[in-house]
Amino acid sequence: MNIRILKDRTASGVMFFLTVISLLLVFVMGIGLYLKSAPVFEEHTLKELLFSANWKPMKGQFGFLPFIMGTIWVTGIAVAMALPIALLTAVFLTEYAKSYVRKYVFPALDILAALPSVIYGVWGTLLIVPWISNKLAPHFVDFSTGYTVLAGGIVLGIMILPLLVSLFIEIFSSVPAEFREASLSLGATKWQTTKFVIIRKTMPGILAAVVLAISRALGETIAVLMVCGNLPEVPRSLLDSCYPIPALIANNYGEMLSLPLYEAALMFAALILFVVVLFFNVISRVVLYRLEKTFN
Amino acid sequence: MKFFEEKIFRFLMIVATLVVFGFVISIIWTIASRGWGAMSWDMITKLPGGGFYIGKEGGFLNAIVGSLYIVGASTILGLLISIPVVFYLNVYLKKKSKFAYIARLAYDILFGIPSIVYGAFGFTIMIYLGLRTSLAGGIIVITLLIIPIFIRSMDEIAREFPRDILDTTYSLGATRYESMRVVLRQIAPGIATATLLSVGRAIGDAAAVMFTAGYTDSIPTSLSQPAATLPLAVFFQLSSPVKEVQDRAYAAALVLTLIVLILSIAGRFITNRFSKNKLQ
Amino acid sequence: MKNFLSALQTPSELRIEKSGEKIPGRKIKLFRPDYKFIRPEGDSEIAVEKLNIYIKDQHILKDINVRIPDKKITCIIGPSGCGKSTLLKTFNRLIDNVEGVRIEGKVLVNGEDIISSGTDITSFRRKMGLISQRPCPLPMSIYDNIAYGCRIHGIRNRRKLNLIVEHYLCAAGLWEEVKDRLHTPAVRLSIGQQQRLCLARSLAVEPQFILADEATSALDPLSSKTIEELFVKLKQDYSIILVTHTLRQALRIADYVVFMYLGEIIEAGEAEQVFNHPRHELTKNYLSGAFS
Amino acid sequence: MKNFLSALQTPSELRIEKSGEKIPGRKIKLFRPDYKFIRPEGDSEIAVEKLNIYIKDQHILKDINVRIPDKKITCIIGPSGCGKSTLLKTFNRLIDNVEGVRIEGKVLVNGEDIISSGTDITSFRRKMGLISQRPCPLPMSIYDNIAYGCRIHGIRNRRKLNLIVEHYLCAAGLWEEVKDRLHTPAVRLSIGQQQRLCLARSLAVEPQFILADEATSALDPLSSKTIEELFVKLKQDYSIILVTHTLRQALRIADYVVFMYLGEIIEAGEAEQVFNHPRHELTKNYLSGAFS
Amino acid sequence: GSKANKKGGLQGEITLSGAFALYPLVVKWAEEFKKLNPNVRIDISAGGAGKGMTDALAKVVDLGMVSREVYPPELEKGAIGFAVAKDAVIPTINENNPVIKDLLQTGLTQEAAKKLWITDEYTNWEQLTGKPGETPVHVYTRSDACGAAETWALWMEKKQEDLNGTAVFGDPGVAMAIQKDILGIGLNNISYAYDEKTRKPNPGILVLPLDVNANGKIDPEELFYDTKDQLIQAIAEDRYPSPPARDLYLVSNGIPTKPEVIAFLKFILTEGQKYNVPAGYIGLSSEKLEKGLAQLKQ
Ligand SMILES: Nc1ncnc2c1ncn2[C@@H]1O[C@H](COP(=O)(O)OP(=O)(O)OP(=O)(O)O)[C@@H](O)[C@H]1O
Ligand SMILES: Nc1ncnc2c1ncn2[C@@H]1O[C@H](COP(=O)(O)OP(=O)(O)OP(=O)(O)O)[C@@H](O)[C@H]1O
Ligand SMILES: [Mg+2]
Ligand SMILES: [Mg+2]
Repeated sequence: MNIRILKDRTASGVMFFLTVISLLLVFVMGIGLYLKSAPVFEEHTLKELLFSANWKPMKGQFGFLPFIMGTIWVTGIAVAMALPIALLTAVFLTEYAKSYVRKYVFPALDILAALPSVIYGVWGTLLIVPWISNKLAPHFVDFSTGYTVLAGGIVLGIMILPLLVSLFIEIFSSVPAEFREASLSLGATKWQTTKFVIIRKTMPGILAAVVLAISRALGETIAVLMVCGNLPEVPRSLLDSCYPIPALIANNYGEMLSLPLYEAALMFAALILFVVVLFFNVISRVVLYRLEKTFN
Repeated sequence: MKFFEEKIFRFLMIVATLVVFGFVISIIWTIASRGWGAMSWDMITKLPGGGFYIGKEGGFLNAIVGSLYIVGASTILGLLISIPVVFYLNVYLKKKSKFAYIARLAYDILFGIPSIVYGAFGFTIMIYLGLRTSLAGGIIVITLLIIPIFIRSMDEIAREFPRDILDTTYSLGATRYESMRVVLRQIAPGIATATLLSVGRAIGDAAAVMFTAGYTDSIPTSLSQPAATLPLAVFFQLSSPVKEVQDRAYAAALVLTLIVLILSIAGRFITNRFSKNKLQ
Repeated sequence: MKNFLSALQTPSELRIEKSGEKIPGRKIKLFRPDYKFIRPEGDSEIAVEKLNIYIKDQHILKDINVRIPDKKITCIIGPSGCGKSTLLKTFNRLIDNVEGVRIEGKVLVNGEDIISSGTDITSFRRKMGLISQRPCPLPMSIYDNIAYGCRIHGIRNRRKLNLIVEHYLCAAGLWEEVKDRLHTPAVRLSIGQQQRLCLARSLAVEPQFILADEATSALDPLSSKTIEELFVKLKQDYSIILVTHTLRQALRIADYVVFMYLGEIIEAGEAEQVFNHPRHELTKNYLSGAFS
Repeated sequence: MKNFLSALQTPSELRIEKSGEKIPGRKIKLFRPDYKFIRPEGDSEIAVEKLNIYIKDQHILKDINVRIPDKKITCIIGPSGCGKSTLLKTFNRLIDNVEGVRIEGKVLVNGEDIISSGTDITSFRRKMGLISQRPCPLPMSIYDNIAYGCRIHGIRNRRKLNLIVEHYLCAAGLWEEVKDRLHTPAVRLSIGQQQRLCLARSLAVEPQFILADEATSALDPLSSKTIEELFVKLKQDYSIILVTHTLRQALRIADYVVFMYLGEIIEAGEAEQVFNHPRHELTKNYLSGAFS
Repeated sequence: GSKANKKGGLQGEITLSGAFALYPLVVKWAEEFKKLNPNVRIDISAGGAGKGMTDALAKVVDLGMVSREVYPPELEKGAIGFAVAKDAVIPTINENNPVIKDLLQTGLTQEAAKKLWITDEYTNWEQLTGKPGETPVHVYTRSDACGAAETWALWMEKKQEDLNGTAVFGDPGVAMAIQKDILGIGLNNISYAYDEKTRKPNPGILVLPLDVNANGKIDPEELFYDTKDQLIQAIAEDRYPSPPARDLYLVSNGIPTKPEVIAFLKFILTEGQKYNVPAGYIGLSSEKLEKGLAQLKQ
């Protein structure tokens, strides 16, 4: 056999191996989390764990509802805030902006992407929390400390912005210039070209990027826990405190991992998150599949 | 009407871009204004002295070096693992391959797992094997953490890769392995973006390294010694009661930001040179 | 040098022919009687004065001076790489989007300088219907490709759109081939079909000028002929600028010919004059080489 | 019907001509004397038996049976969308990459069935040098575009590569135009230049067959002629299959002609026979329509 | 044991990991210890109390740094805690609190604290002072699992998870919240309530005195919050109750056997104590020190 073919086969084998290995990580994680959280299962029913709001781990009461709701709220706000901003920014940078503008904005985005969560958290506590407490909340409620769902959502939104913008920019700029020329020649404005051609062409990519960003948001930890109030109660409004799952794990794991039952409960929280992410991804894929059918 | 729409959206876009820029400036200003005072040569050239944590002499060179070690090693490892995977998914497998479908799903899930869980996982395994916190542990866990980021963000970009180019290389008798070079050239900016995203996550993550790399005042001389990292330095010093130490946390954050800035500019510069041949 | 007049066919001759129907089973349906091309208003003349274009300090177009007459078919001919596409792109300002371009000089469309003036570029581009050299179907269905331009210009009525789509697909000789799969993605068409689709798409927005960059390069002779007939028909109302490599095509339908060479315009004039009595040595050589 | 024989020029006639040098200042440098085309070994014959191709349940190629002779120029003609490109893509198995394709039947290259057998597809594809209809420069410099194929086939010597690049760019008539900017990105070429680049790139890997899908569609007559001459020269050693819409080109250089229509092969035979005494009514009509 | 007496003769390696809260102090001890025993390597790595505990139990490290009580399940696994320093949690309020005068006179009883943090019975400041009026009270607690909140809860015989109120991240976070909210009441480690230099409470913050004997008013002997030094004195002398004062531990799995580890612990329990106060901690009372040394000898 030819040496080049051999190379190709070898490469194929190695790549396949790497892919499988990296895939295995998911299964190892999933099974590991399940095994680690087994002690909680043994003592409680799933229904109790998921739908009870009673969180007294030292007394053996584990109700995860507040955390699940907290996660959903914060993630929802973050995505609702970041998505339009990211889309508009990416469109501006790829379709409208001169190249020197890009030169300045790209490093800014990189910084945004690379700052440690702690910094976002600090920034949130120094700026966002007081703003909500002093400026925003008084319009709606008597008093709010500012450590709220909203603060968590805003900070988290800003954290996923760079991911979204970077991916969108890459995806948009992979659209051949010919498409733009074709549309512009017909007398379409730039925005129309973007709306009907570019976004349409890249729709699957955009959706996939959003899914990634949501996954990322679901798992983001430190920054959120510093600003969201961490109250294990189901939030009822944007100005309530909440307690997302990653914050729960991060807050307690370092201190409590030497207590088996507590650790199991935290691992169960991670398992919930795992399942939520899985569930969400599967759903989004079904939607994506439908969309792709209609778009292409 | 359409011009009205055009104007509105143009306006919104500029606002959005300014908002993003505003966030960056606001965050950097917050850090810089508090960290600049504590910034000095000592900070980045000295190890912490005995009284460093009550505001006395020393610097956080240990954290800088530790972070660079971990980020450097895990980025290289991550690239080595994820580029082949991305290539496999996009070139070797058919576009509608079931395996690729499942793989992408799996990476998305990994993407959503909080870093603390990676840390916990790594820690559990290390305890099981009787290993201490170490540089190696940190590198491995951070590598695992950023692999999904690498793979999925590169993959999203590679999927938009024009198929004509692949067909062309095949026509020339290239094996799939050999067309890798061409694919690489075309998606080079995408790799840069993915790398910067991953480096950002790697350099900024405190939770995963807390359990696996630990935090210590000395610079590790081997893979089996614990290592400090900048985000942990920030995290830890922020909680100090002493104002000087808190300010040093901001100084550490400032250093981190500068490192990122340098990496980003260098990365963009290199890929710009790489991608001048890119198809438009 | 041979006499080219013998090969020259006047457009009127062509108009009578119905070559498309000579092959049984491949009847090309012509225009729908109930939908007419809309006559653009006013003059449509392009005058280029001292146009110089540089891309990244390369001098691509050199001191171009030319007048494109109203309601005529103007063919631009010249060797590959001489700057024909660049010139067309300048006419509808798509050249602006090229990285590192520098434009000097004037392009007067109906007396207005489109380079310097703050013309509203969008509606201007619509007026200059450019059909680009490499066919590029938009990422949507065949139907939507045609309807796209109409929709962005405000036509939403479904019945009207149906009419337009059918009309222009017929005009481009594509209707029969695609009428059963109007709602499948346009990228699945063969290259020649794509080219005709792009032509139909450009016509559907009813431009004032038609700038066709080798609009028949991927077409077989019969389809080409359909397009040629279409152009001849359209020139009653539109000014048409055609870049073509098929000199016989130019010979058949051009009223006015521009010969470019290495970024310069060597000769421009009435088709008959240029083909039969070329003034410039280069033109002479080019034509004789090409027809030999 | 006219008599086409008068228009038919034998390749030998062409070989003597040096049309490229007739325009002063545009000397096309021909092959470098110190680098020869490499003669592929053995026979090279393609036989297609009962080939049927379906894409997403659409029947694209219908019961194709044809023999492509060795060391001849075979022209495939037919209206746009009839399946010519699909057939060429089947010959080098690029069709495999199309979503939802189903292939039935046999394609024998040198007696070996390439559809079913586990032939090593890579070196096989190299043997079938396909020049695709839409020119697609690789994202690298002009030089690297040509050198790419050689590099992957093991030629690393810098001097040798330089020689090859120059040789093939000359052969495709592009050398003069690009020799000063060999290291600029290939995407910046004009479409015609890109087309010639792709041709040169395909030749540079020294295939056994040349499958050219409208290799001159974006070229002016002179550049086309250079390519035609090249093909005529190459057919001493290679089997060449050419898809073309320019019937005159087929007339000039084809030894063997295949006429396709709506996915079927209507007629195939010696060029002279097909052009002058077409057996099938459809062919007759097509040719007469095309040449009118 | 015998080798330990020869100065500088000691060799080996001591590894520690655990709570960030103890890290600066242990680093200081290690530095001083190494001056006496230059051939001993000390590896300290921070990462959280639970991690220190787990590492110690898994014998991955010699000593775990733990900034909370050692829980029964951990004791069962063989954890032995050596108290090495003391710290205290105090209730903090804003100095511009509208009823500040009354508050400073009545103080905070254990009962009242329960009604604030546990049962939510108290929603007005006046319920504390017994005066008429309805000034709402904003109760703060810590959001991160931490020794401070745990100890505070322990004072009320509860766990941290039982504390109600707005949870804020970190000690500085609570201090900042109190500085900003004139109606707030929170809990802080003493270092965060007092300024290191002036030894007075931080600007904007006052310490709410504990009414230890629950007689409804602050007696002169219960008033020791003016300066940090006064308070430290009171804590060291156990005039301030414990909890909310708390011990910080170094934990090992079983009694340490490595001579260098024993020597290090001995050093901490003797000479080492003098570094506590400069580092922001409180020294242990001599009985506790005796007890620790006795534990070591077993
Ligand atoms: N991916 C695809 N899916 C569905 N139909 C396709 C696809 N590719 C090609 N076709 C159809 O198959 C037929 C033959 O296409 P092919 O590209 O082979 O035509 P062609 O003879 O090369 O035409 P042209 O001269 O215009 O290039 C066309 O009708 C085309 O619409
Ligand atoms: N973006 C660019 N950067 C640099 N040079 C360019 C660029 N685009 C075109 N050119 C050069 O400008 C010249 C004219 O290009 P143009 O596309 O106008 O040629 P053309 O006459 O249309 O040729 P063809 O018939 O091959 O399409 C060519 O030599 C080409 O290489
Ligand atoms: Mg062109
Ligand atoms: Mg084709």
